[in-house]
Amino acid sequence: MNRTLRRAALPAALALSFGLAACSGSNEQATTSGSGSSESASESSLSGDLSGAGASTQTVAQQTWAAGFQSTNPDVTVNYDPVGSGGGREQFLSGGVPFAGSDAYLKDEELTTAQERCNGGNAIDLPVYVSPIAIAYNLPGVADLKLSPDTIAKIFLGQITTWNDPAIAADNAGVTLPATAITPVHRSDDSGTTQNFTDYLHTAAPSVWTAEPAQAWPVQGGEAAQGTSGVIQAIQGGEGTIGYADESQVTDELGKAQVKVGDAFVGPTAEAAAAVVDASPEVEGRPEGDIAIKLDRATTAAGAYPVVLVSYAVVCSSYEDAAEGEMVKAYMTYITSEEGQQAAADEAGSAPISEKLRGEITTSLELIK
Amino acid sequence: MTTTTGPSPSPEAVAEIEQPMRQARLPRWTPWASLAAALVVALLVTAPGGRSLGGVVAITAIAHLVLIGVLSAVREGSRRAKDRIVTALVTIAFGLAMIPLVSVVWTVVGNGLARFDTTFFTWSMRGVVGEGGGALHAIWGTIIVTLIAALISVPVGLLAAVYLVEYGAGSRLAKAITFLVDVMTGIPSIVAGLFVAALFVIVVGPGTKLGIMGSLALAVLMIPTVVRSTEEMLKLVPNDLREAAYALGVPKWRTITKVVLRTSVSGIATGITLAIARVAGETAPLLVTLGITTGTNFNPFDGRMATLPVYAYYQYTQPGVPAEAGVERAWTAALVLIILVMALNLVARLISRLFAPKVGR
Amino acid sequence: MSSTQTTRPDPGGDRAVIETGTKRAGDTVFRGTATGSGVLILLVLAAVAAFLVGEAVPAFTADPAEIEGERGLVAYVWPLLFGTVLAAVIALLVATPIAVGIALFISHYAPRRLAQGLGYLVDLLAAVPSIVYGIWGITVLSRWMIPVYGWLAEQLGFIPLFAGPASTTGRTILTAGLVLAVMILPIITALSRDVFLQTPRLHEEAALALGATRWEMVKYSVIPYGRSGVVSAAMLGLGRALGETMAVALVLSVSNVVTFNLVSSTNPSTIAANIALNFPEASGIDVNVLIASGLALFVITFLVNFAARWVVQRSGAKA
Amino acid sequence: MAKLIDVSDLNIYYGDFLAVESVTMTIEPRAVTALIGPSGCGKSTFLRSLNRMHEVIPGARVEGKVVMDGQDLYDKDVDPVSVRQHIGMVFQRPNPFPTMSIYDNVAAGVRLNAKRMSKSDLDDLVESSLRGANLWTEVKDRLGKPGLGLSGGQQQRLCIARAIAIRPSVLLMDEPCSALDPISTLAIEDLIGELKSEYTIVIVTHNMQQAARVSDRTGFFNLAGVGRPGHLVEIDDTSTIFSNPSQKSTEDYISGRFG
Repeated sequence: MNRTLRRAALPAALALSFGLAACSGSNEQATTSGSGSSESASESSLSGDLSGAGASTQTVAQQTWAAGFQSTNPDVTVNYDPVGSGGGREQFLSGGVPFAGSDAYLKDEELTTAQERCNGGNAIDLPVYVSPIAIAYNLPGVADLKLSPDTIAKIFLGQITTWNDPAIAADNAGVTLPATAITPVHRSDDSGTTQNFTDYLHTAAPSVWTAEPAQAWPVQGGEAAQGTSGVIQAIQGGEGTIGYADESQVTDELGKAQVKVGDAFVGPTAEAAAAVVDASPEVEGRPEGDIAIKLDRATTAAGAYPVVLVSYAVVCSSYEDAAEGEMVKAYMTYITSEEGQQAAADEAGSAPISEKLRGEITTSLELIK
Repeated sequence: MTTTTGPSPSPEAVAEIEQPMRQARLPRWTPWASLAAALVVALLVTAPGGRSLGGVVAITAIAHLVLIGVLSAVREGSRRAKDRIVTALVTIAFGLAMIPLVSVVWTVVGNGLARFDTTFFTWSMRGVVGEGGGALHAIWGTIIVTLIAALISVPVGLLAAVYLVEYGAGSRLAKAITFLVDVMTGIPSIVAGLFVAALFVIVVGPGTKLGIMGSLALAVLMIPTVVRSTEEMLKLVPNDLREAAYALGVPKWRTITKVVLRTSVSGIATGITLAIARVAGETAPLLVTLGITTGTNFNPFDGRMATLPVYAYYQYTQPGVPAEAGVERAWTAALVLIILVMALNLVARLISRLFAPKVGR
Repeated sequence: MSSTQTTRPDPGGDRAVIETGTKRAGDTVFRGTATGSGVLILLVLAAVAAFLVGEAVPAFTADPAEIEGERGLVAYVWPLLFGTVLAAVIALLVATPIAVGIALFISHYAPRRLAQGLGYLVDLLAAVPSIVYGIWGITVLSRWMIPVYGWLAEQLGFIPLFAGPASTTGRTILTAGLVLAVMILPIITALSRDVFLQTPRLHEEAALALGATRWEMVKYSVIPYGRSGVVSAAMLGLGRALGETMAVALVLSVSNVVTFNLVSSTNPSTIAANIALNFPEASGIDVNVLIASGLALFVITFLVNFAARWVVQRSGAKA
Repeated sequence: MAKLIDVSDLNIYYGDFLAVESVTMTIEPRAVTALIGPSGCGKSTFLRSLNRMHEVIPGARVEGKVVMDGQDLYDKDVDPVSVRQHIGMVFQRPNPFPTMSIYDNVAAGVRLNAKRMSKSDLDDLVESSLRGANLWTEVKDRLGKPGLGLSGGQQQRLCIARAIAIRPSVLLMDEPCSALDPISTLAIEDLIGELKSEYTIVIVTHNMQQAARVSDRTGFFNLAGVGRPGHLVEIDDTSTIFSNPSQKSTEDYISGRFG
């Protein structure tokens, strides 16, 4: 370009580079200048970057845990990249990241490849994030809707098309149901929430829901929306719509259906979610320290809410770089601690894990060296 | 010199050609009157069925068109009628387009102002959960990534266009390049992102996410737009200017830089702004190549870098609890991105006015 | 008119002979860099094409069962391709006439001062990022369209285009097409306006001198001159509409089906949106399938560009 | 000082199409040589080959010799760019640079060639060039105004001033007045009369009266038929050409028998 432009660009570039250093976020300057939170008892010796990747369901929880962990360990930077369970596991197994988030525990062939990644040790699945999946609906005038598994399956298959259908009326005696059409809403993107919801429908209503559980919605038709916020947006947008999403994201003006368990109806509460996790057996034949839970969707335990999502943190039992190992261990201890789980419950709406589960996880964490 | 006499046209034909000087003309206020009448008609028609704004506007427009057309055809003849109808049509097209565009800006500004405060511009998201926090790290990210993308693609695009128009016109290589620039405009933005991401996974290692990757992905998207618009502008420079310069004994390369580029710089500046504007708003390629981080990072060669579109995307789709805090930040980030790109627009408009050929149209 | 005292620069007396010497360095260097950058574009493109084909090949060779939907690659990609073209065509059909209308309005009909301001407003709107159109689409436009779809389904239900139960959330392929139209409108308008403003005054005045009305002047001098510019502007807009990802992913209610129905909530997805939705969670063969669909999109966009450029060539270059 | 140009056996090609066939002539210094002939006879092509502008068109080439001051302009190590610094050219349509003021237009030749020149020298050069083009009195108080703001005739004189600013020794004019009104044409013709005392001038024109008024010698080009190469029929003093030309075809053209 001609001379004047070139002459003008030079000083601008210089000014830019000088100005840069002073312009990082004031909240960052606050922490780097050491005025961090005062209550950290011992000035932790940990420092460096700890980045993980994986399930997008854990994004907000991981951000909360990262903020909490960084306040007690100011020199550590924790990054979590929500690339999805598949991407997270892939990057973990190829050594890209020290820990991964995944909505499903590692398959057997993944465990074997993890052997040489984990410096001779093995990979460990830790259920750190439990979140009830609410069946949200937009039906003015109907407070707490009660649905049995078969009815839910028929609604999402489009076999029940109006709200005053006899199958629904049967579960909701004395409730006046309008004749508006039902629009089932599902996730258009692959997600762990869809995987767990279809798993529930397949186990609790096998005769009606024949499709295998999968991350992608197997059924044609109905409304599809992108991400949890998209589903919520779609349900709010239309009338007579019903869909599934993390309970924490469901806004107040939408109703949350109660699911039939045994012969009682249970709503999506934190306690009910923790109850079903405790009631579900562990998968046998897993490597030492690995806690993979076979969720019992057809449980009849009182007060257990079976439509729940369990997301795992996947770590190695031993790391080549000892400092990295120590950092992962400290971070996982914080995540599964009372304080960590409560922070996630407040910010991300997850259900804190039960004492029993925390005990098992702590013993597994001891193995990491 | 004998003038041969051909067959002379028939009197009717002559009468047809010679238009009478004085023609009946509708008064100047007719268009406004017909618009008012059309509005009344529309209100009457929609009265029973419950009035939806869209319905009223649509019927008013159609009624106005019919009214003005008929009136003009009767009084002024079909040529004037067509002219008035087209004038009405063009104005309606403009109005029609303004509705969604103004609504977009109105929504973004309306929602964006909620968090348009100093904390938003002085804080990043590091250690922030729920309320508060800001997007300073994303603002810096967008500026740096887009700037580097421009620094890569503008010179390459400009020089390639110069080659196509000045040096290689007609040669096989030039035809191949023009052909392939068309192909490049077709590259979907997400595929450009995938390409750069995969390239760096092979070259550097799995799961790498660097600022420079975002810039390269954006550059791949920018180059074709820059080449195409510059090529168009260079072709508009009349050839006698080049010949005038050559005739003054000016070598070809200096003619191009001092005369050709100098004359078309205003068009090129607009083209480059359009390219930057189009690319600054891209989300998909940055999502795949940069991901998101909560801290400020100025070094495009080390560590992740947040950018405004990706920041807005994640704040909107994964707002956390309560959702309002995240969604508000998303709208404000979108507003800031628009302001940033608008400022870019302004700068380029200044450059083009400064260097525009000094000739009134 | 002889000037009194004619001191004229003495013509070239002192330079004895024309300098001879090697070819000018400036030219070779400049020509070299220009050609170099042209070749660089070829290399970049070759790399992208190689990457696309390389990653897509496993998807072609994989047996149909592994690919999502268990009906093989073509059955997976075809509805996406159909959706992409349908959405882009809707966008183009809506945006181009309006864009030409606005461009003419700004360049020839609006009063001069107003034209300047409007031109700037249009350029500004070409700058609005796609994510904003996406969020606006889902929160504002789809709400507006709900009554329209209801009305269309009632009145014109017999036409397959508008048959069936209207979507209650307004998130249909038509809404996605309209969002795309709103997105590409500023681009086509900005470029068309520039081309219309470039019409040589001579042509316009020639038409006006024959007593043509403003519309006839536009028809006979401005449009023929600007036709190829408008086509290339539409082509640029179409390229962007075909490749748009985020806005469509947010706005469209997708399912893997081929239908012309514009008002129901079961719509074909587009390739770009499908990649954006599924790539984060995809791993293994799914990644190759998605990139194969990206290759398909790349080819279809190229064919469209090629056809448009062929039309421009055949319709004769500009005046 | 003006230079003699000796053209011997010059053939001009567009790719492999022979446009002008074996021209041999001498162009006298400090004199105006006019080239006339029907359109398509290659007189403009010939004019453009004198300052090697013909080669700007891709694929165009020339065979034969054009010797100026003992130096063959088509010698293989002669740089066409420096030839154009010695042989100025004015075009049919006035083409001042749109982005420049009157002053910048005249100084463009020098500035574009990156010759280091002090402000005062440049002012003098611009003034003397504008005076040389009989434009100084009309524009001396608005040198900052855009060049395109002038009238047609003034713009053409501006182009002439721009051409003589680089101190060429030859001035080529390709139908300089065909786009101008009679008064401006007269002004240009007077200017040519003054310029011929210092430059070798070659002018291509359709207007035979102009050729008669302005030139000392005239060359007549003709072509045997459509698509056939043009050739120089004869060249002689203007008075002889217009009174008793030696060739019949010149006689027919001069008397306008076949228009």
